[in-house]
Amino acid sequence: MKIISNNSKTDKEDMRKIWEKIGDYFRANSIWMKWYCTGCGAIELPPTMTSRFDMERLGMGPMATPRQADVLLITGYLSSKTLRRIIYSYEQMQDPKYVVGFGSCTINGGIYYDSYATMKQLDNYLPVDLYIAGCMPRPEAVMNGFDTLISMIKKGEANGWKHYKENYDWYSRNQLHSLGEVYVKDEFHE
Amino acid sequence: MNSMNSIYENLKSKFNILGVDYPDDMQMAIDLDEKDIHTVIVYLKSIGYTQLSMLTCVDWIKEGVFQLVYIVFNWDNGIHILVRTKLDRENPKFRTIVEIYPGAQFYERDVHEFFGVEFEGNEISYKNLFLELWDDMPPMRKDFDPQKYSDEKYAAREYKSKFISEVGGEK
Amino acid sequence: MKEVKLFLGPQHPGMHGNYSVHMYVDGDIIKKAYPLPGMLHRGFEKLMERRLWMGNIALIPRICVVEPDINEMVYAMGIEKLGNIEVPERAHWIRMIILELARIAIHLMSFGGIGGPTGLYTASYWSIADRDLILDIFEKITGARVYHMYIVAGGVRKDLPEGIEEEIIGLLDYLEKRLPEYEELILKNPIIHARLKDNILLPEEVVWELGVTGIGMRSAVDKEYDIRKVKPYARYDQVEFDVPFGPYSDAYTRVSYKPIEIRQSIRIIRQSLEKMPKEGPVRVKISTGSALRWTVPAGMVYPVIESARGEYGYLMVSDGSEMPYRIAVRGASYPQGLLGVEKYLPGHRIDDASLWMDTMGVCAPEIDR
Amino acid sequence: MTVDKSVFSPIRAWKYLIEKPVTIPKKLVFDTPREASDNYRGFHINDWTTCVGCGICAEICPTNAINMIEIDSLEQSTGNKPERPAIDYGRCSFCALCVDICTSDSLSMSKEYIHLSKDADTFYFLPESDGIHQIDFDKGYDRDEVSELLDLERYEIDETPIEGRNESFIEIIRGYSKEMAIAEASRCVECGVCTATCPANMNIPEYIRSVWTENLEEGVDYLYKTNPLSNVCGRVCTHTCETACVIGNRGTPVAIRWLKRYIVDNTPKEDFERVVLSNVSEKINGKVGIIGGGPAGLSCAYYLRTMGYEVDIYEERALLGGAVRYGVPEYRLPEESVKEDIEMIRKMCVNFITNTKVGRDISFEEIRNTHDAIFSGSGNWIPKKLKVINVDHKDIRFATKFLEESRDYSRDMGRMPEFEDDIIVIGGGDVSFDVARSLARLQKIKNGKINIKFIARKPIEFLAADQEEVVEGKEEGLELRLNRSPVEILVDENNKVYGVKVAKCTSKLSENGKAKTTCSEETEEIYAKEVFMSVGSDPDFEYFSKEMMENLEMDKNKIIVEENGQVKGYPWLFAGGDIVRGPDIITAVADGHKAAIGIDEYLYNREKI
Amino acid sequence: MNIMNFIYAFLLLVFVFLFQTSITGINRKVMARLQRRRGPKWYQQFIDIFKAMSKSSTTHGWIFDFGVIMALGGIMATTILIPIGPFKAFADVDNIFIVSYLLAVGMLGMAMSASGSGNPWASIGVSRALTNMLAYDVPFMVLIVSFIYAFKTSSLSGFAALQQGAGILGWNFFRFPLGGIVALICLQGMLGKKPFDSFIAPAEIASGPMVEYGGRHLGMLFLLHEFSTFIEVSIIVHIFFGGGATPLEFMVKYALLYTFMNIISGVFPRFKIDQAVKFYYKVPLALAFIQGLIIIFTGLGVS
Repeated sequence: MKIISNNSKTDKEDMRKIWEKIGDYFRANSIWMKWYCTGCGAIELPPTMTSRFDMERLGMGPMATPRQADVLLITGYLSSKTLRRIIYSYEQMQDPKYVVGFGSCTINGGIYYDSYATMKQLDNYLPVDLYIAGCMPRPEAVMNGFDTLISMIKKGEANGWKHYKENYDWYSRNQLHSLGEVYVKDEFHE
Repeated sequence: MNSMNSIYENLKSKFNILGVDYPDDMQMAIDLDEKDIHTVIVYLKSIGYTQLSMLTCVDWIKEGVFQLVYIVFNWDNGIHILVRTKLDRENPKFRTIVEIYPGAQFYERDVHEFFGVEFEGNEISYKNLFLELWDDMPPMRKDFDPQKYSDEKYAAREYKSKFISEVGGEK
Repeated sequence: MKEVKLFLGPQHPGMHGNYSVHMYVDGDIIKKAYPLPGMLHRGFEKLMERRLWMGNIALIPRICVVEPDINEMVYAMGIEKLGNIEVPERAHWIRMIILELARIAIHLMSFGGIGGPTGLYTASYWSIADRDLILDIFEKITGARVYHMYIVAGGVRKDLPEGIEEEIIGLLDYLEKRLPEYEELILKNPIIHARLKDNILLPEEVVWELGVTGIGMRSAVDKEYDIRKVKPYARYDQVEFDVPFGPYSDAYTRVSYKPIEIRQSIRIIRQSLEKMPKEGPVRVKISTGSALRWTVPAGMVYPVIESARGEYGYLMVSDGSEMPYRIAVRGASYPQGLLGVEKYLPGHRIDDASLWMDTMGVCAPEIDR
Repeated sequence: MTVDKSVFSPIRAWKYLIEKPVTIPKKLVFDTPREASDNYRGFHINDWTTCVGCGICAEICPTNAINMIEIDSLEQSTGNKPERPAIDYGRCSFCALCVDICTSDSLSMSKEYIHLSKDADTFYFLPESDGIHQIDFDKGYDRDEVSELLDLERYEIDETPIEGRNESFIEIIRGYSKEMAIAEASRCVECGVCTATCPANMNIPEYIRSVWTENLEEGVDYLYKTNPLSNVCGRVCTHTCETACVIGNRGTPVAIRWLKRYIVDNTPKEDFERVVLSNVSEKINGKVGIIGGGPAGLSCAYYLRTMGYEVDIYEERALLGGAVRYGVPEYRLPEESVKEDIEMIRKMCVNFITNTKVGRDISFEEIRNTHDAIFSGSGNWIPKKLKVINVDHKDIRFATKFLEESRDYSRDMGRMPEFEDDIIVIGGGDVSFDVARSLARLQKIKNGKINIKFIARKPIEFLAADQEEVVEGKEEGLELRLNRSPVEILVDENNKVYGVKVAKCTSKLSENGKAKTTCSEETEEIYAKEVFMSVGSDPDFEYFSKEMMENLEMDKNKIIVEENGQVKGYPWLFAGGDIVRGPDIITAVADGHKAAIGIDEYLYNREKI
Repeated sequence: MNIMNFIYAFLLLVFVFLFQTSITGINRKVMARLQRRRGPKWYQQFIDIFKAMSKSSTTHGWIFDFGVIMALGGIMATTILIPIGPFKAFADVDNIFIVSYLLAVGMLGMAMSASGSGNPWASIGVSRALTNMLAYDVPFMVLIVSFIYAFKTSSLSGFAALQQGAGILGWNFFRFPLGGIVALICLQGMLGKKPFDSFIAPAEIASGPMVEYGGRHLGMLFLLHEFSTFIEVSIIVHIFFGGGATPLEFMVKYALLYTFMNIISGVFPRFKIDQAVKFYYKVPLALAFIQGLIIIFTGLGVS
């Protein structure tokens, strides 16, 4: 049932040190997500978090601030305005950190492919560790996604944050191209 | 329908109404010259149309006009009146109705942002509300092509799926 | 004393959805507030001009994420009015069932959701789990949990599946049993009283000034101002239901109306299931030909319905072609979400800011579009 | 409202400490995720055996998520494109409009809803019947008649009422009214499958669109791009396009032929002429001779003229049109229509040299010497004969000759042909029905009653003729004697034909999709005073010299030519129409067009050398 | 005091950590039940803490770092003074005033650190936390002072010893019901549980003081929280529920009391900070005074 991409580095030798493995075990079993409803996929998060699907069984829970969060859920489309704030938030998060893209919009723009306000490919701006298909993904799919993310972290495959650091120039070039300026001008409208 | 006719007769006797349309049995649309808008709206408000449901704009690019649509609503008889007027598309300027309906403030800001219509007297409407660092013409105008803008700014994905190389090309 | 600037949102647990309010606070009191919408702006109105009349049904539910069905209904009503299309009788009743189920779902979510800003998480956990049962019913009827794309111009997309009536009744029975428990937990809770009573007032003048509709308006002006009553659509004129209204609108009244409305919705659904023709067509074609070439006669119309947050309407303009010429969305929470925040949030305490957003019914996606 | 607050009321919620949680067990989330509802819109599945690759799913998709992928292993065939939809789950919104509009009922959605990957490329997938992970899931959302997005039924076209139809040669179909034409045009989904099937590759979706948008001039322009006999083809085309039409997979195909006719009939004459003649070029240095003024020749002449060549058409008969004018009965194709088309070509300054049979009135060599290239579209005019006893009897009559006479009669250019009041027609194709139905009309006019027996080997569903013909023929009073194969023409002692002896046959569908007919020993005799035979015809190559006849490559009486109509071994000679492949007008038109392009190329290259 | 005391102290710390964290984990499951769900694994709290420790973290200046360490040090120092039933790491230093004082050092350290982060939400949270402390401390101290007056002892084990032997009814909670109620209300405030958690209120001030903590800093904060919870609950168990004749008895009482406080928290929303202060100064303070007057003037319940 669970399909993980074939080109992940399972066959590569596991280079992690033993304490890294232990750390990964803890990090895998206690994932705190950032409480940021970026798009419409967020409407399936309350059912996932609450009694019916009870995400806490996986050790996951929402966290109020980016500093405390481990995983950034991009729940659907990202307008350029949100993207600026997302980049801010992502950079505030503590390593190791993971990004999960929900639904069509994060992969190739989804239904808003011709919108002047939304971006199309999330992985141009942030390193994505896992995509979940659906528009929007059902809670079961979301739960399975988290489960997959957990096993990826355990195996040390969720290395998007390292990739972001190594390729920071590339990412920031893309960000600048699409956004003009990443800096959030909060006062502009007041 | 009868009550709407009487409203229409009433308005007609007082104002110069250019056209009327009944899109629905509880709705009436009247066309006015732009100089009459304020007096008509004030009058409508005084006879029970106390709610401004919406203010928006339609871009009739072929005629070269912007059509402003003020929708006022009377909760007691359930009738919506669409008050419409046309502005020159080249230099769209109009006076605000904030002093009549304070709720219009953000609708005017909205129309300014998406169509570029300026509302004199509503200074705050000159600031963008939804779009941050916008660098093109107001996007709801008909001659704005969102696909082009989007393609330039946000690249679409080029898939490298297996089947494309295996079974043939994408058409 | 110096004012401190605070961001309520977009990534703040007290903010529902991707919305932001900038607050300047002095101590705990908010001195100035500026709404910052647009984080969810997708340019719907533009996108709808670029898609077929039928193709838009994929787009419209997404305008308001928490309550998608109202969008489908308004859109369908607009096309029907422009094209003078008579909807089959059975379709009207099915639509009412769907709309009222959706109303229950969102009221349940926001009723329990009061647990978010006040800290009564148990209520939220319960209510969202119970809402999920409604989504299960939706899934059976429409084939999707959230974006149903079910109410289409000319009727509904598919007939009801067999045996769904019993399931709906079973669900309604369950909800009626559960509602008192919610009231015990929320409405009778002394601390909820302390937090909500006489707090976040909405006087009648403000209602008219902003153009607030829905529960906020009804609780303030003491009149039955509900679109379902004032200008009934579908078959709301053939069912009996009451709308709560009153002369004094504080946060508590507005929250306490939600279970009342849920009960009335349950009543409407029960009547609908009874009065609905048991068989018959559920859809008529809006135009000749294939969906690629469906056209709608030229015209301009403003269809409007009662959403959980008030008057919800589209200004729809057709030029007779296969795509809409212009659709403008009147989000029900536009007045309170923008001008309301700017003018009337100041004066409250920081503690009440997210409560303010919650009980006023501010839904970010329908403001941003 | 009674005041009701109590510290103890919320505490009642503690009862849930001992109640069972509502949480869905992990097993139903991870191991076997909950089954979705019966019409759940999950991932797509596509049945490749029924999918025709029309691409309508891509067309309706509001998210632009569907791309048609060319599949090398599939073959192009009638009504079938070698393409299959691939779906981009980076776009899809799971609205299922593609399922609702699927013309072949192949696309649907399964209950599968989980796909997770780090690799975005896996979200682009080519659905087959086994879903994205090759795991069997139940079918979820599927189209039903309520969610249907196509208009399956054809809009009624105005027809002459059945009563009295067989009393005259007045055209049966009266044509679409404006509303009906627009309604019918709106059924089209612009898939273009028809274009691939049409021998002339007409721009069918485009001209149907111009009907829908009420821009008929544009429609005329599209018609004349590939077919200068639009008036004729709007009436008597074999319309393989309609066989291919994807709407026909589940409903009745779009009335493409009648829409074409609608364009021609309803464009004001002066606009029509302006549009058509605007294509004509100035004459350039080059002259082409055309043998035979039939559809192939006319078409070739038209396109040569648009390219600027001078054209002479040599026609044996008094009027141009060939099969169009002498082979099709008036009730299907009124004289007016033919005239209009041909007049249009004449107005382009094409020389019509009528009453001139090549080989009799003028030699082939002479034409060869006075022209830079020759196109031959002389057609099939020699009747074929069945291999039955007494087939060479002098009284047996054949289709070509009779139709010619009858056509001349109906346009007041000849007298009524001779015929008996009790007739057998042997055939099975469209022409045989033309013969039978023309005879029926003549009988009705002459005698007031009809007595015609129609004999064919195959049952109705396998007849070569158009089903419409069969139905209308029956309505008009033909007596169909199907499943009978003639074995002998019965001739009495006075050497007079008195009937046909037939063997009873049965037909069934064989594996290759064609009808296979087997005939038994059992025979019966059908009596009549006269027998008409209409089983095809052969070309007449008298005008070629002996030497040429020997050198020409032939296959069953047909000349083998290059793709562009060039005859092998004779670069200056081009051929088309029935003498090359047949069997219908539109093929001939297409051949003429291709040959015109071929001639242009040939002359251009020759000049260069 | 010898080396053994320090070894005991260390073992005590380890034990307290394991015990309290497990209890927290189990209580998360209890809360989940109340919310009609299953909840996390019982050892989830350990994973959370270790996870936080294993992550990187950002510093916002030395006050930020130092405050956390100071708070943790203060709280740990307090913890080793707490008796577990009859077991004590250091004899005769379990004085309620020392405990309260050291506890305050911890709180202040955290306040300092949070303010050092410079985030306005944190500042608001800190000011709320301190206000909250002030609110519950007044009635609680009134109560404690009158108890000290009545029992002539100020050590926790002393309070506990006095109640033992008289059965359940001998507990101060039943002998001084008004005081018992005040103590529970104050405990709820000390633990920062609803309805008195407005200083962390996520929906209002985004977790308040914790807003800028992440990674290791957050891990230390979690540890701090576990230890201070232990101290606060233990004080109440010792003073009002008779401590424990055996460590096991103490632990059972402790677990039950903590769970009780937790499920109360599960069904109530939170007060605004001004409402909380008003509430403390109205109901519990009045009750505490009445209880104090009863003790001082009638001696009822002192026996």
